[in-house]
Amino acid sequence: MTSEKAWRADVYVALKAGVNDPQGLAVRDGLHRLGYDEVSQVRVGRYIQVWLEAPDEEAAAARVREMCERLLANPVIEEYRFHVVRA
Amino acid sequence: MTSEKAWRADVYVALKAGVNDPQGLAVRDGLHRLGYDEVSQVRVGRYIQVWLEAPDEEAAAARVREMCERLLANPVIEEYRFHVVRA
Amino acid sequence: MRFAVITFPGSNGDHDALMAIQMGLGQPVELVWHTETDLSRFDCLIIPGGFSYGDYLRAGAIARFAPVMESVRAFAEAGGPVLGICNGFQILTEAGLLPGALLRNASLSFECAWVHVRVDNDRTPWTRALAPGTILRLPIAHGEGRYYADDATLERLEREGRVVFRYVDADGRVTPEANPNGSLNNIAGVCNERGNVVGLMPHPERAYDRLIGGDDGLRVLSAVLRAGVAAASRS
Amino acid sequence: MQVTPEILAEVALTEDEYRLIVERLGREPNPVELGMFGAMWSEHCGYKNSRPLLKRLPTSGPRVVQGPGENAGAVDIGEGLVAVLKIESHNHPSAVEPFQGAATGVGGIVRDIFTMGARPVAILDSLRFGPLEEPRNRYLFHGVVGGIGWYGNCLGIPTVAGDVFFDPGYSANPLVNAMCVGVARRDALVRARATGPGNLVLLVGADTGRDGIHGATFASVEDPEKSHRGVVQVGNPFLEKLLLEACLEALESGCVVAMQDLGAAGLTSSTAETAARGGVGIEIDVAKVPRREAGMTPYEVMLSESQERMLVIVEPSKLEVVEAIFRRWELHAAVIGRVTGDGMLRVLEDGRPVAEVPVRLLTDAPTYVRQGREDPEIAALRNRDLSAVPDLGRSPEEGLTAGQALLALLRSPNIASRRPVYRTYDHTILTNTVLPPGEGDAAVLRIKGTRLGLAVKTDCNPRYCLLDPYLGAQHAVAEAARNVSCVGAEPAAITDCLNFGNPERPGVYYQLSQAIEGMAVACEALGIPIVSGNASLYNESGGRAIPPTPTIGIVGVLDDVTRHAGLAFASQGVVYLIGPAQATLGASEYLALLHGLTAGSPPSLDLELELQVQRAVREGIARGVVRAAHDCSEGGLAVALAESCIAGQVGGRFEIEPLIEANAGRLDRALFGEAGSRVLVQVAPGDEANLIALLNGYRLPYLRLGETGGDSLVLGDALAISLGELRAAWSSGLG
Ligand SMILES: Nc1ncnc2c1ncn2[C@@H]1O[C@H](COP(=O)(O)OP(=O)(O)O)[C@@H](O)[C@H]1O
Ligand SMILES: [Mg+2]
Repeated sequence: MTSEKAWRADVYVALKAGVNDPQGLAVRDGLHRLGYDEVSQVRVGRYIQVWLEAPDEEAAAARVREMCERLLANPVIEEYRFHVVRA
Repeated sequence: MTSEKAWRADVYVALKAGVNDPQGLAVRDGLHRLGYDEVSQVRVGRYIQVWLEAPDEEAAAARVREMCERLLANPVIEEYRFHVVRA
Repeated sequence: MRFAVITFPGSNGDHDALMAIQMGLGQPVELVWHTETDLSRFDCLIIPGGFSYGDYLRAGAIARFAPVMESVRAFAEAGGPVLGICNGFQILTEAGLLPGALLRNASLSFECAWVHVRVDNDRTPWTRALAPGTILRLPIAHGEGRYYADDATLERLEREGRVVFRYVDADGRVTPEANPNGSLNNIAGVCNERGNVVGLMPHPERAYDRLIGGDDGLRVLSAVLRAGVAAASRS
Repeated sequence: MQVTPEILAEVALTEDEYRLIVERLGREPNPVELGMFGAMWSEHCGYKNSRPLLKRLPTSGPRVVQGPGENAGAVDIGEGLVAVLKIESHNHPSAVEPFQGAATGVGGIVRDIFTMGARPVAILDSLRFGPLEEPRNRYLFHGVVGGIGWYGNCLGIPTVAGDVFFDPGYSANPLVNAMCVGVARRDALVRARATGPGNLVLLVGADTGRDGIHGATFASVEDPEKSHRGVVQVGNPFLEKLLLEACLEALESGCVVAMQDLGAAGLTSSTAETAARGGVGIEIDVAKVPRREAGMTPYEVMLSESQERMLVIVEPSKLEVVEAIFRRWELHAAVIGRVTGDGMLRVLEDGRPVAEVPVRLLTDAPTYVRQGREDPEIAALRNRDLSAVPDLGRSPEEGLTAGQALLALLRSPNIASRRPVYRTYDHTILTNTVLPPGEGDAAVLRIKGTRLGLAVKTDCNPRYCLLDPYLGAQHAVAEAARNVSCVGAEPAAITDCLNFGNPERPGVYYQLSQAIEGMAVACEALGIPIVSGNASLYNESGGRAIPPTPTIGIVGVLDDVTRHAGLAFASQGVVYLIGPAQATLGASEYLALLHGLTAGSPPSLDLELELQVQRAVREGIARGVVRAAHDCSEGGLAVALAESCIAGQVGGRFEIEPLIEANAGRLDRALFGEAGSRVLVQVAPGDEANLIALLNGYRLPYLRLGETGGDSLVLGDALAISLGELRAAWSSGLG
């Protein structure tokens, strides 16, 4: 369903630096156990793809930013970034 | 700790197309409830950042690919992609 | 018959499995820590429920690399009876000892309840003597129990009769309402090709005494005792 | 150091308190020391306002093995065992980040139990939120329930009971009280007392990060959301599971002198409190504390509230054994200091002193006795004349009917099925759960290897407490005790969580002191000691205090766990109401829901009658006469009948004329009015004479209501509703 107005936002949500990340610790230890000793740190976040309609890229980005602030990320412990591509 | 040999891999793991993603549906519904009716679909995956040492980018990528195959993604249900940047 | 209960960091159903075998079945049983590699003294293995390594990446994903898992694999390949319960089921699928995967429940929330399952295959050591169609009442307690396999695998599982347990209503009917987690074809448990490795999401080891809600789980756990003759002759 | 009002505000100390510190210390504290005082003298750690009042609570009794003062209380339950119990609030963190706030609340309370050498067997959660119509409250509710389930499920400890109540007074200020119950051998119970100068201090578990610095202080100021955002801690239940198993194993080995979990105020409070209890000093070097983040200052290390950490005191000769146990569980254990004989808490950084304060000064916070005064607005609400409230209509033309009111009440979030909450909690793990949530007035657990059972529940009706804190607190104690009696258990001990607003305001101080007095009187009358508790003050937002909420957590004992009762009616049996026939609309759910009124006086409570009712119910259950029992609480008699019918999947036909008569001819009071000391019981048809003899023996009022059967609930000629309709309403309220 590619249209002039169809976009996809790829949103990356990660814990803020300094916030305890038990998932990351567990994955790091798991990788060490598999012999990947070169790994020093792992952080685990969310990767959210949002398909939406918008008149142009800028408008899409503005809406997605709002969605992040309101729902997709928890500003208390998380930070996010995203980019918008044609769907 | 930036060094010649320090890299960060950003790994994106998503459910394969065709695998039901109730979490994506729930987020989409949540966005609709907030008035974002322009959203047609949402998929929720994982965003894993891995800091590692490797002699060069190619070597880092080879190791990360292995980590993905063995641990970070489950090929039965998930697909992944990643890119490596200087840490 | 000597049971092993394999314990990983984060397992929490190990104690229940131990009690079910000890108090419910009256059989000898040992907890086996994930770093052990010698399983030769056991006749059957139980991989219990819990949150191995917190289930932080995917349920069972990290546990499958534990040292003990190589021995579990060898034990299974030699035809020994292996039962994976809940997280144990997840570990066995991650390890490739059972087909498919277990995804987050369709409800997106953890579900703790007593459910009915129907035995659809009596050729495994864990269901021998349970006539197909037998209905068992067992507890479930999981957040990631939605069984998934791709179309080809699913078709093959059904064709080969390798769906061992299916969620049903009290009358044995397969209905969407009876499906607590959105599993494909209401699948609650499956087995490997040979039938000796079985995984299921419900908890037979929590149903060994009427005082705590039921004892149908003993019918699963005790089935292996009959299968024991075969297992003993294996070595 | 130049001490400005801003600095004092940062550590939440008053100028007078600062002067007191200087005077007692004989010098000005340095910044690290000031931060430590701020945390230790906060209400959360220092109980500045509540301590003088708490003296009033009865804490002794024949079963009491450990009263308040340790990480948790303990009571003897027979067969050489003790039950260990404690409740704690995590209100402020949950208001900011509900999922993690509630999760870490569970983590903290579970640590309090296993530090005592007890194996945790049950978690309970007592929750309060604003109305679910507001999206923010929904978000908080789902987050909190999700966090509690996540943490407890992962730990493998069943969450078996609790209570939930919604009231506009909790909007944006939810209450999350988590309780844990453990079981230990009486002779193996341990105390958190550092002793033996020269003994080593170990820090075990998670690395220390900049989590929740000043969490204790933060829990003691109003409007947390505005002032503090960086305090959110992320829990790691997986690590806690390892810590739980490793600590129990270490304690079992006999090689540990003392153990103390790190909660509010982190290393500062855990070192100060263990040292104070043992009458010794402690010296630690912050450079030896394993860090998660680079560049942390001594101040941050001392005040970090990183979760899943334990302080362990060991003799040098036992160090290796203890280290080996922790290593096996894949945990870090770092020696960070030692016990000293000089009574000082000395903090070094790489050997260089950064703080040195007598332990006693830290743990001996000043206390305040204030003047309370009831808010006249509340007195007016209580004294409001309710006779003007129109009674129910006998037909729809005459206004609201009994049937409509019952369905509305069953749908009320304060009454509706709690299944949407507890189905997300693992309540079958550990294979001890005899009565799971929803099947009895309290959860019942067996204790393997014995005949014993434990019954557990939390309770508090905040509407009663708002309108009359003294009486409301008595009801909270009575209802909790009644709930465990209704499953056949004898109440053995209480742990309480005092959730109130800002005690510096006379209206709130009045509520606090009255509630404590009410709790004390009720506990004395019912013979139940309070063995542990927690105070959470300053629960306000937008300048309004929450309704006073003295949550009661209770543990009861069944000598023979097979002799218990649930609340579900059997298909054939006779139902009696034990207790007063007279009820009141004052402070009732009916009045609030259907007339929008939070007014009137809560029901009066005759504690002697209460005691006898509970005794009779227990005896009836133990003798096998009483088959089902259910307390009549919110929603009154009609709701209680409906609940027992729904649970038993059976209808019933019940007389209500005598009730109407006892309630001045009012149908609303008869059906939906509330009263204390009331229990519905069901007996087999052949057992009626036995029940009556039993009740007469206790000189109790009772009414024969009718018989179960059919598939509708019929109450005289006031209403007849099918079970299906009742169930649909009741199941949808929290859905
Ligand atoms: N937050 C909760 N967590 C677990 N169980 C709960 C919770 N709230 C209520 N329950 C359970 O639901 C049932 C009904 O609770 P409640 O309405 O508080 O009972 P009562 O009115 O008799 O005090 C009980 O079994 C109780 O333990
Ligand atoms: Mg109730």
